[in-house]
Amino acid sequence: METTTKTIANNEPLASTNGMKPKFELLGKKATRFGFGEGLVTLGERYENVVVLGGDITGSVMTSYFQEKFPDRFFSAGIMEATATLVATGLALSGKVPFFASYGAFAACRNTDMLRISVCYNDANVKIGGGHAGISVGPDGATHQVLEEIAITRTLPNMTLVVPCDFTEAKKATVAIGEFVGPAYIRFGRTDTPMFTKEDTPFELGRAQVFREGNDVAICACGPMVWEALVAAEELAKEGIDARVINVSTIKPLDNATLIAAAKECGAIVSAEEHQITAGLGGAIAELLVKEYPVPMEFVGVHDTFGGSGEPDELMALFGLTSVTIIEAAKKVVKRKS
Amino acid sequence: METTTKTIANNEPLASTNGMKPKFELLGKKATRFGFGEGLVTLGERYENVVVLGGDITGSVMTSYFQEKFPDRFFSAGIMEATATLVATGLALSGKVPFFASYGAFAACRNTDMLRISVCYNDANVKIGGGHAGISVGPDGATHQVLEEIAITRTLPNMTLVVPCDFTEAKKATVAIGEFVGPAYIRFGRTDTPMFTKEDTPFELGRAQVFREGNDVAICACGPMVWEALVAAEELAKEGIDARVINVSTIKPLDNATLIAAAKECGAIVSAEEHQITAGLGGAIAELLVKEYPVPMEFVGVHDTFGGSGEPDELMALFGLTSVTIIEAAKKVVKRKS
Amino acid sequence: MAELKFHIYPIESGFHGPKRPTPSPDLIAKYNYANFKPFKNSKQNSDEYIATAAKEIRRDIIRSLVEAKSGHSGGPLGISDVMATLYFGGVMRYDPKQPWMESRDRFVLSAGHMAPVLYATLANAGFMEKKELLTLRKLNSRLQGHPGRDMGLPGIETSTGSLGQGMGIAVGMALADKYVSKNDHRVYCITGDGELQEGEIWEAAMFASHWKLDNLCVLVDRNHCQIDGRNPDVMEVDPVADKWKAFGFHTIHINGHSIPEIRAAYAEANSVKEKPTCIVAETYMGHPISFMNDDYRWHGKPPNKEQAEKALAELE
Amino acid sequence: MAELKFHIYPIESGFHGPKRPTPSPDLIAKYNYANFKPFKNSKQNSDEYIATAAKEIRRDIIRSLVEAKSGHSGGPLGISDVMATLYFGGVMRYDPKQPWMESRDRFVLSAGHMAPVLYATLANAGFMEKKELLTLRKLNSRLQGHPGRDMGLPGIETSTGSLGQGMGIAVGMALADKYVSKNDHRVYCITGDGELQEGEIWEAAMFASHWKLDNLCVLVDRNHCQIDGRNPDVMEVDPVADKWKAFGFHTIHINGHSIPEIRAAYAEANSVKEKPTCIVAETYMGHPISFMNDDYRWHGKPPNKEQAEKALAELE
Ligand SMILES: Cc1ncc(C[n+]2csc(CCOP(=O)(O)OP(=O)(O)O)c2C)c(N)n1
Ligand SMILES: Cc1ncc(C[n+]2csc(CCOP(=O)(O)OP(=O)(O)O)c2C)c(N)n1
Ligand SMILES: [Mg+2]
Ligand SMILES: [Mg+2]
Repeated sequence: METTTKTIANNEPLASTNGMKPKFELLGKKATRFGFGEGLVTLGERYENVVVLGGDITGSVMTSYFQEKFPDRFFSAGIMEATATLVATGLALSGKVPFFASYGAFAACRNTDMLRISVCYNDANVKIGGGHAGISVGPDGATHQVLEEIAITRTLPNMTLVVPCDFTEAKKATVAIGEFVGPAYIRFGRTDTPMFTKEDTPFELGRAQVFREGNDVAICACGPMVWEALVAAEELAKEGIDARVINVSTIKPLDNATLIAAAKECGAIVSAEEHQITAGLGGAIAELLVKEYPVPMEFVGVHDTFGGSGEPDELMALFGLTSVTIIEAAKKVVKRKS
Repeated sequence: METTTKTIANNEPLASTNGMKPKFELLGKKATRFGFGEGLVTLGERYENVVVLGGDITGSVMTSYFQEKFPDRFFSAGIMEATATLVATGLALSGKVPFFASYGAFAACRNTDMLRISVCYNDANVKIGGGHAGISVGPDGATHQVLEEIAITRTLPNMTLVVPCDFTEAKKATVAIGEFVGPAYIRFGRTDTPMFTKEDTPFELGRAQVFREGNDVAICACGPMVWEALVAAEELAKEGIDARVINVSTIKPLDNATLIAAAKECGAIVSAEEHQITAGLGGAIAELLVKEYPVPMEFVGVHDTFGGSGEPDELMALFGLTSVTIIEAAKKVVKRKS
Repeated sequence: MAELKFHIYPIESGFHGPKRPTPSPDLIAKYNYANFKPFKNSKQNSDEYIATAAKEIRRDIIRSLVEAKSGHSGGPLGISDVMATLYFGGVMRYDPKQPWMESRDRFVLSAGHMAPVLYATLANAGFMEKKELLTLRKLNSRLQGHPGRDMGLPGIETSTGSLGQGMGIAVGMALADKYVSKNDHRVYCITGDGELQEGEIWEAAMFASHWKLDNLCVLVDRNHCQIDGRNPDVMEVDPVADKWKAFGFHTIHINGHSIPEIRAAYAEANSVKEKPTCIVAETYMGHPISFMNDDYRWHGKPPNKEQAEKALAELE
Repeated sequence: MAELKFHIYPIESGFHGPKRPTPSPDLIAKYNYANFKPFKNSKQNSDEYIATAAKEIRRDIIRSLVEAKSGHSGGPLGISDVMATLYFGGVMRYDPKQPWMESRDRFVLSAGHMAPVLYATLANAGFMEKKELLTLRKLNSRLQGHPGRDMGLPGIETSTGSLGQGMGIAVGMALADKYVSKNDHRVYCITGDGELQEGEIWEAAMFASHWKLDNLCVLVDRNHCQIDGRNPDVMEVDPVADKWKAFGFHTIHINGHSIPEIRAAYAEANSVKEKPTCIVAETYMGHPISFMNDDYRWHGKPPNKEQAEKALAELE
């Protein structure tokens, strides 16, 4: 049996930036879940052994796209996230490339033991889509707003974790984890969020991308917070603070080289994620910094509380998941530079 | 209805050390699980509404002690860790103080969604005992060696997380979380490990304790790694490195004051835990450091891999969970001080 | 020996801004919510009285959902007759003036997405002012999209919303009551039929029968629907009653829209000893709204303005 | 359309030091492991041949456990007749020379703690040298305390050890085979009876019957024991067969120590269409060792030297 050619980029040293200076503009709004749905269809078209398990919310996490096009390779798994994960493992151990998607609240927490033992310890080629991530789900409230699964999934050995920043990247990331061999988790959202990357915007599994140059502070963000970071950077520029914006779409394995370069060249870091500030993207970066190059850092995220009902925008504002908070954090951390 | 008097110590500023200079000596060896078992009996004797749920390994996680003394308040829950956690929630919401214990692999991972939603979001007064933690379980192998649950439990809002360093502290910690109101998780081990604290060694929920003075580097450890840290410190002293040893028995909430003081006064930190170096105790400290006082840090723990069968001592050596590794890390981090 | 006393109810640790949302006076007037008198709970109440309450619960579900602009219509409407019977047929013991009194029976809505029917029932029983229903799913409302104990709403015993968890909590409450407190409270739990696909239901069922929890009564909302379609198209759950029987439950199969049958089933459950009871209640999702009835596509949608008016007209 | 090809077997990503442990020559000589000839797998094999294999499996379980000084005796001994029939009665299709050949049947030991019987069976079938059994549970052995796929031992389809998970994996394999690969491999899975307390078993059962996985055959080791005691004292699982029936399985109840009954049950399972099969095999934990038989205290203990000698003598 052959091995696929695609593997994750090693963490080789890189130039501090990739030379690209994409100018981002708002291209519209579309939820990342649609990118996931479309990416699955692309995979389905390319590979006959890609299969999808439904978790009784196929129309919400957009596995319905795949179901419509490839009904023979779609399997409804009812409401049993733990077992869907195990069935996916069995499929993977039989040479299939199974995706299972549900709300991240249930696709990462209801099946944690299964992810740990059956998927990761087996190193089984299982792909999990964790939808409706973060508080931007809105009125469904705290039970459905998962803010802990970056911590959970990145702690598991053998796991790859991707959090795409917009619709277009979500599509690329979905195809990428499908073509990559090994356990992978992709996090996406329900609400329409800014679309700003294009087909030719660089994306590579395992690589953080510098989306904006700057040497005063590096804002390292994932998911919809990347757009907020870009907005914040423009505001900061007006006040003379030149912020680098890094899209950390792969959280595990972390692109150490790009992040260490940012620490060295900017001397201050802000993390921004729609997740607890505990043990998430910010935590991953903090671990790297103190090990390699300790600089001051501020964390934008949810501060160790549960969410609640409300409109997505209201909630994002209330929990401080906006460019406003990023700006404050950036100013604060710049002041802390010694 | 009244509220209990006991709550977690606030993170008020503290003197950098608590003035105590306990001289630790090896008092013997005994697994922390026995401390848990004895602590439960103490609670049972003190409070009629403390109840225990068994998870079909009562003789291993020592809930059998409680069962023998208080058979009417012990309830066998078979092998269903998720539901045992939910039943505990129902008991807590009815005014009982339920403990459920099993292997940490199953008491933190099989029931993660239940811990998140039913226990923590409910803020239910449920106590979870996660036994057989780390690779020191030995020959049972990777499935039973949990190295991820510090990350999982500390990320949950409302959760208190305690990792006692030895038998005696395990007993105190068990009583303490029983008398404290709110969700709590206590981690303990299966293998006999050094006993070195005494009845009068300071222990307080929410407080890290300085077990050895020193200003060249602070070794922050939990569980059986605290003893290894003390051993390492003696060795380091011979080479002129004066290491502070901090027993971080409460990992959530973290005793920020004691740890920041250590960063300021020692300028370098080593974390040591029988856990993945991802998102665990080291991660918690790293997050604090970059936010408050960035200094170089080294991580002693398991490096993002699964364990395996073997004798506990063999495994601890193979995975670098010994004083030897701590010494190396301490030397390395001291060199990194600027 | 002492009891370790601690504060259980009400809690208000939930996320919230400075104040609760308040519905506009116009809206309160529109639904005549200012002059509302709660229904009474009594075994003496006639079936008609309960049916009236059920109708009012359904109206309130429609009203709260159309104002929320999101939320679940189908399940809540389908289970309204059961809820009305539980709360107004003298089945459950409770006192809206002392919502946390020790001697109450407990209610757990394991199918947390059916929250609108729970809120509507609680309002009609006098646990809150009825106008609060109009704050459903709004920022900082006590009426969270799924029941949130953190908001401190009287009558909400536990947060639910992650399917399959409420049932285990109900079992724990029944265990506490029967073996530790040694009271005679009963615990009522409602699950969906799609929810039966979660293994925790069967774990909890096994636990309940092992511990002979005759103070526990589970009711399955057997509407044959879930989000993606009808159960057999998504994941077959039949034979439902056989499953519960094999898991040690006394099992009763009823028409979940017949108030006399619901009453009789709960009475029967009350008389069973040494076994928990499961009532399998055949219902229609969205019942009885003409354009919703038995249609799974109404699982998670609110009515729009027009649809709400039509539904309210049908509920005159 | 292409197939996304990837490397599945064997993997060796597991933790390991520079080399595998090797048993001492003395030990190998003691058990006469150097001159061992594997048993053959054939439908033509007599019941006696299979019984001989079962006895040798049991001897190997004892030998490996006494050398390991930790591990599970009870379950493995109890299920040896079933394992011998599966592997030597022509029930399962496999080739120890091509352990990963595409057309093999799959075996999943969901009750991962029964690993010693799996290793002993594989060794007796020729998947590995028999002396490797003496490395059970040692540092870097391919014979992990619970099956670890990361060690790359031929015949280990999946890691197990967290109860209730293997069954779902087996279901996934059966699904892959029936609907995607469209082959006719069969998937065999063994679970404990205590393991039935995990809800994932019932989720997987529901899934398997929904998808009509007639290529799946689950066998429950019905030894009425688990760690803390006999099942009814820890958590009642009866009526076991009724549960599987209610979850849509064709159910067969047999004496798990009768080789003819085991053979007949597997043959029957083979002929069932559109339904998965569950064989409830009544066994005794620790069977037939006089001082272990039907005693739950032998669930997780190895024999000491004396006990091992006694047991081996009984197995002459
Ligand atoms: C653990 C979990 N998985 C998935 C969901 C998403 N979800 C909410 S309701 C629902 C369908 C439930 O079906 P049923 O219990 O029959 O309720 P009904 O549709 O009849 O109201 C699903 C899948 C959830 N809330 N919890
Ligand atoms: C999820 C999980 N919980 C707990 C355990 C610990 N454990 C190992 S075997 C066992 C008892 C299993 O009983 P049964 O399935 O009847 O096997 P038998 O004792 O008969 O061999 C338990 C509780 C485990 N391995 N996995
Ligand atoms: Mg339904
Ligand atoms: Mg058994």
